Amino acid sequence: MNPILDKARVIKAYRWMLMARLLDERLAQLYRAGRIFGGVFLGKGQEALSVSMGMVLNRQDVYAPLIRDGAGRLAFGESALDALRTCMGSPMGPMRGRDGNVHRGRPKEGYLPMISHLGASISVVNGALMAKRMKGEKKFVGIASIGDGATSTGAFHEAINQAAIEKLPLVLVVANNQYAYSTPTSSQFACQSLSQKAIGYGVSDHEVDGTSLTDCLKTMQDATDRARQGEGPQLVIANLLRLCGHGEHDDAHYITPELKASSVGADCLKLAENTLQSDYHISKESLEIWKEETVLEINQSIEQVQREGAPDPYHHSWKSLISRELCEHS
Amino acid sequence: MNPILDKARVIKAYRWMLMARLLDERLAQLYRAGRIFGGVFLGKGQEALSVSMGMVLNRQDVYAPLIRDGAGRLAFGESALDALRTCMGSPMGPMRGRDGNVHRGRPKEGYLPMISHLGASISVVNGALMAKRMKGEKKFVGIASIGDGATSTGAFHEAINQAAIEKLPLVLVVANNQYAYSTPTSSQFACQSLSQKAIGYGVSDHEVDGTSLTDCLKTMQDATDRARQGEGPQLVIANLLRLCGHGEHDDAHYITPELKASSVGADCLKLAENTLQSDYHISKESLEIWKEETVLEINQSIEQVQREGAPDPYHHSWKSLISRELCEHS
Amino acid sequence: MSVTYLEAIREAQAYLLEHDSRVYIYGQDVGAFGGAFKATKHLANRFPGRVIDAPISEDAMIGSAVGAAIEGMRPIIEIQFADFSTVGLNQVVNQAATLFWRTETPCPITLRLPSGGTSGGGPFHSQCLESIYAHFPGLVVCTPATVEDAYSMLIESVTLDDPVIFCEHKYLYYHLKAESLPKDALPLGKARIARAGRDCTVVTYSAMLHECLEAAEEMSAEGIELEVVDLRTVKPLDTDTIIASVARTGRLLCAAEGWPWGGVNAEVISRVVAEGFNLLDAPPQRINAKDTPIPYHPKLWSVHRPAAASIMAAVRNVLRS
Amino acid sequence: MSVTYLEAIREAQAYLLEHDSRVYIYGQDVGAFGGAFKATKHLANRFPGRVIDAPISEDAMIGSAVGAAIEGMRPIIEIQFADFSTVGLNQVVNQAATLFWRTETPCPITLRLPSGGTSGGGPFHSQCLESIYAHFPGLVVCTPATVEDAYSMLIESVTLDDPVIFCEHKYLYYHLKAESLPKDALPLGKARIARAGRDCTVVTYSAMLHECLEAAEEMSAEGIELEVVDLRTVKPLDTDTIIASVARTGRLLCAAEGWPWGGVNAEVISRVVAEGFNLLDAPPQRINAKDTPIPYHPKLWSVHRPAAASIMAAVRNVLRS
Ligand SMILES: Cc1ncc(C[n+]2csc(CCOP(=O)(O)OP(=O)(O)O)c2C)c(N)n1
Ligand SMILES: Cc1ncc(C[n+]2csc(CCOP(=O)(O)OP(=O)(O)O)c2C)c(N)n1
Ligand SMILES: [Mg+2]
Ligand SMILES: [Mg+2]
Repeated sequence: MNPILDKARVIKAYRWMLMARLLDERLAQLYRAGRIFGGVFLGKGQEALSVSMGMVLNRQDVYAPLIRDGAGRLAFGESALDALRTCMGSPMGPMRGRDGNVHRGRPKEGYLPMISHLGASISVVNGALMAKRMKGEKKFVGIASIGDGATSTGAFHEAINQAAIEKLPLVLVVANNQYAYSTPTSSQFACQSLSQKAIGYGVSDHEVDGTSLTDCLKTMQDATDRARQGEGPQLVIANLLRLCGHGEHDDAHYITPELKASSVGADCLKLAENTLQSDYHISKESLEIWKEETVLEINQSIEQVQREGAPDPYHHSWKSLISRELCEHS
Repeated sequence: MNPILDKARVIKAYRWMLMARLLDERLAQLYRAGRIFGGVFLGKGQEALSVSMGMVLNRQDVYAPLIRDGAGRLAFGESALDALRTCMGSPMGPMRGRDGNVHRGRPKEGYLPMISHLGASISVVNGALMAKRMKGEKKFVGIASIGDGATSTGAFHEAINQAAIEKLPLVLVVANNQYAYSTPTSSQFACQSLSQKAIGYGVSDHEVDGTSLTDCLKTMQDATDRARQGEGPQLVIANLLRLCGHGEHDDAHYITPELKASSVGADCLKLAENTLQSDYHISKESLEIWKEETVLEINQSIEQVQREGAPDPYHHSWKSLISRELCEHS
Repeated sequence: MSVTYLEAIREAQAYLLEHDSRVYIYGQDVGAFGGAFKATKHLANRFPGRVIDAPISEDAMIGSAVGAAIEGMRPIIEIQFADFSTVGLNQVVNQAATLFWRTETPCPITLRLPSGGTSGGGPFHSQCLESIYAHFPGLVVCTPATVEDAYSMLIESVTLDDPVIFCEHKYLYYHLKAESLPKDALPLGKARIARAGRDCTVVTYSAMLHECLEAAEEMSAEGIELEVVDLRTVKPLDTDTIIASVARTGRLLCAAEGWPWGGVNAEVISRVVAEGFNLLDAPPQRINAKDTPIPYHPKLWSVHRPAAASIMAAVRNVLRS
Repeated sequence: MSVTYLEAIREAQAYLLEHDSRVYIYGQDVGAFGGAFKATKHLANRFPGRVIDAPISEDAMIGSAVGAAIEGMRPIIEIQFADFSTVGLNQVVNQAATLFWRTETPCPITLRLPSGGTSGGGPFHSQCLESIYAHFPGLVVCTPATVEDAYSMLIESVTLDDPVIFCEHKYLYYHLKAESLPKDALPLGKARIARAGRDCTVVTYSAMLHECLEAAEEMSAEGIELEVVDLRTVKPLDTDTIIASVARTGRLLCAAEGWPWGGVNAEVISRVVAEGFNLLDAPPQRINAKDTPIPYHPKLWSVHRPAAASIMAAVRNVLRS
């Protein structure tokens, strides 16, 4: 069996998915309670794909997750605490209240903090990979995660082409969740499948059922393995459905019943639970216990974040440059 | 026989090619004599492809030529006089000395004036086509011309994708002249042929020998016919070689002897002359006479441009807006 | 009945679509969904085929608007947030803004940029880019501060034969209300005395107008009367109205939400000192956001942007010297 | 032996490549071809694998530089003409310029922008975009006017832990010569008194420095002595040096090749009036290019940009009042 599918790893993946889902639900609650500033964007329905990205990466790799990658972030090493700190604006989090919600990362650890401009992170991953090559590192990869809508950006095109020319170990993962905000894919591209874009860049392509954890794990492992071995960029297209609004302010009334009822509309978390029970002989009780443990950890994290308080604007360093002597007074 | 290949039309096409070539040669001379401000960019080796664009367009169509499209511009209706006026900065030309060399056009006549930023004209053509559709016009097309290098721009990607989504009658012609300035295609893209990009956008593709006038005429006719008939965007890739430097300041030493000796390295003008003689029974004498007539017209145009003088900066309207009352004094 | 700033923008677009067949709207999610802020709600339904969803391709969206304008249309482009216009900037400043000067062809496009900070907006959903666009030749840059101006200036923008950057402020969308839509309006390019006063001229625009008016009310209680000038358009700048006000007060503070280096405040001050130096009884001052990205946390954000309290402190500074 | 402004830029890059293994150069045609202006001639040969040809993808070029910087490299990105940086602007202002503030991670990238007008350059090969970049927080913006500064400021830029926009002026590339490369230099952020004088301070930078110096020479013959300040960096601005000069002369003219609305001149004037109002004996004035795209024909161009003659006229204006 593919080692990525061994029991311990699948359980690990499932538990991150669970954590991501429960964290999302809490964030939605906190949002409705007015406890979060700005928007909240959930990854519901995309956890299987997302977690697989985090699972196949190592410490020396580079990861640029996007808005719906709570699971991947956790699997790559982020704590629930950091996620909550960022959303709730704690001064102790990696963004120190300066940036929020999904715009978090720890760049020095290969975990890139997205900017909002779609597609803009891919070339940043490319650059990190070029640097690693120049520094003589070996067997590293970078994953950049985007949505179907981001494939329409010039930034996406320039970056995947750049990776192809430079034969970089980039794995570009497109979560085709059928919508960009309210816009269906028919208003976003006219090819039959996004995987048809690969040949025009001279890169390898993979297509995967984004609702199946085991399929996602296998495909992501295969794609990253190939990239690590020097086969150049890999384009992974995952078919799934966003099981929530674009953000928590959006009721997603525009998602068609046909799509919801179709195979992409399945809930990857439920499917993963089924698989765990049927193929890995995990008991219902274990699932319950994990859930309780996860809820506990999230609750403790929220309590801690609340104790951490808010950033103090009057003792804040308003400097945009490291070179403090070059900062203008403002 | 394909009507585009009837004798009168092929002769017409050839004569525009000849005019473009001779005009280019004069521009190069004028450049070396210091009579042209700024750079000079020639279309040598690309006349067959370029003229075919102009030949298949009608008055109600839209054309966005690029730097090497002297022939296409003439065939679309530009006079040698306007070309010279622009290069030499005449106040009587369409750009009135404000813009120069290849940056000319008459937008109200469907002839778009390129800006330098590569790829930026394609979406402008799209918009013109969207407008025509909204206005209820029928059977129109738009041609946008670009080089191999411009396929790396985000603007190219966004625009061809936009055309595909909107099913616009856009014919996007890529002159793959093997180099972008000094950069070979191997540093520009990693697919085997640029025509492989079509499927990823869901558009039709055509590949043509850019050194053959008759092939270019046939392919351009086919592509525009399809677009006119509502088959959506057409991507045309023409293989050829730039038979000059990027601009007249560039000796193009980097072009490899192999490429020069290969089939793409053939001179389309010479090949067209051969075809005219062998397949259309044009005599050497006729070719000579056409050449003389063309030289005469160019010389007369140059003389006229010289008589037109230079723009007068002190009687020039320095207004960036039509709404003069909203212009700031400067 | 009352109408919000956002509704005024929607009504202006409905009016334009109804009265001018050359007008269409193109932007992400503007169709059936009605736009991220609902500025085009119901319009796709009322005007079939004329309110069009765009792919996430700002460069192509704006480029296509130029092409349509050449063909005689009057496109309105909605950019989802002003911040994202940076990826379409080239088509604005090099294609649209140069077309008339280069070719005498009109380029009547209007770019709607939902601008400015809101609580929790963060670095990439809060930017004020009016000073960027105003620096380039060939654009008109609108910054309406009132419901009435949101309505009448948008109609006038789309009617204009030149490209317009329409910076509508998100902070005002829902909160700002008027009794009704205006019947007539000042023309584009004219500033407005939003409040008369004798002690200091405060030049401002967009959401900051309301912070300045609040500051003026508070200071009035102390007997200090501020004259508040609402620029309405930052390009062109109505220098005459500004200078006339400075002539009355002898003092000048400029208040803007944008970043401090260059921009509207610096331009206003440079004009006032060049043309009205002798009218000034004290050094003109300005207040801007801090020179950092816009922070996410409301506690940081409220200190990052100017607000009534910091504007009052800045006024006192002007009055003191 | 003499060295041109362009050669100084090439030598600085050679020095950096030789002394710092983290430095590499990435740009269109910079490799074997040596760059459109030959600023990297022979460098690809001397430093294999470290001078890399880029596709025509400014957004990806700059984005990748940020990624490499995160990994500890110090990329130099050559944009073929400053004008083309508009299509990569987003990665500069939103990715590079925000990284440190958001995450405390250094972003040591240097963007080389061949800037400014030359005869026949036209609207898209002549732009001065320093004021655009300076408006955004998080960037250092260099505008060297001399061969010595081109060399030393480029070395210091690449050595800096922050992103730098290096606006090198194409007009100076071949014409400006110095005896030799400098041994030491003023640090970034410090302006320089390029010429001492008592009658009027002229603040300028980049190619305009030489027009101002020419104007100063001519006016000196009439007994008018201009003090010319070369800003060197437009962000940060060395307000102290400027104000100290205005304190000596009592008068100020700002001269810049960029467009008139906002920008360097407006920023300098706003600071001088805010901090040194009482030092001024006359209204500070400024001279810029006209508010249109940059024209192609040399006859139009020479009137569009400020030059010694128009600078002299502007100085007389300042002296008259
Ligand atoms: C350049 C740019 N334009 C517009 C937006 C606004 N925006 C944020 S998310 C979004 C939809 C993204 O869709 P997709 O890429 O499919 O990702 P998903 O939300 O479906 O995961 C849009 C239009 C943006 N962030 N960046
Ligand atoms: C966005 C942008 N970047 C860089 C340039 C500078 N530039 C002008 S022409 C050129 C090469 C173009 O190559 P290609 O598209 O193949 O056209 P060709 O010159 O071969 O006809 C470059 C890099 C530009 N004009 N626009
Ligand atoms: Mg999506
Ligand atoms: Mg080419």
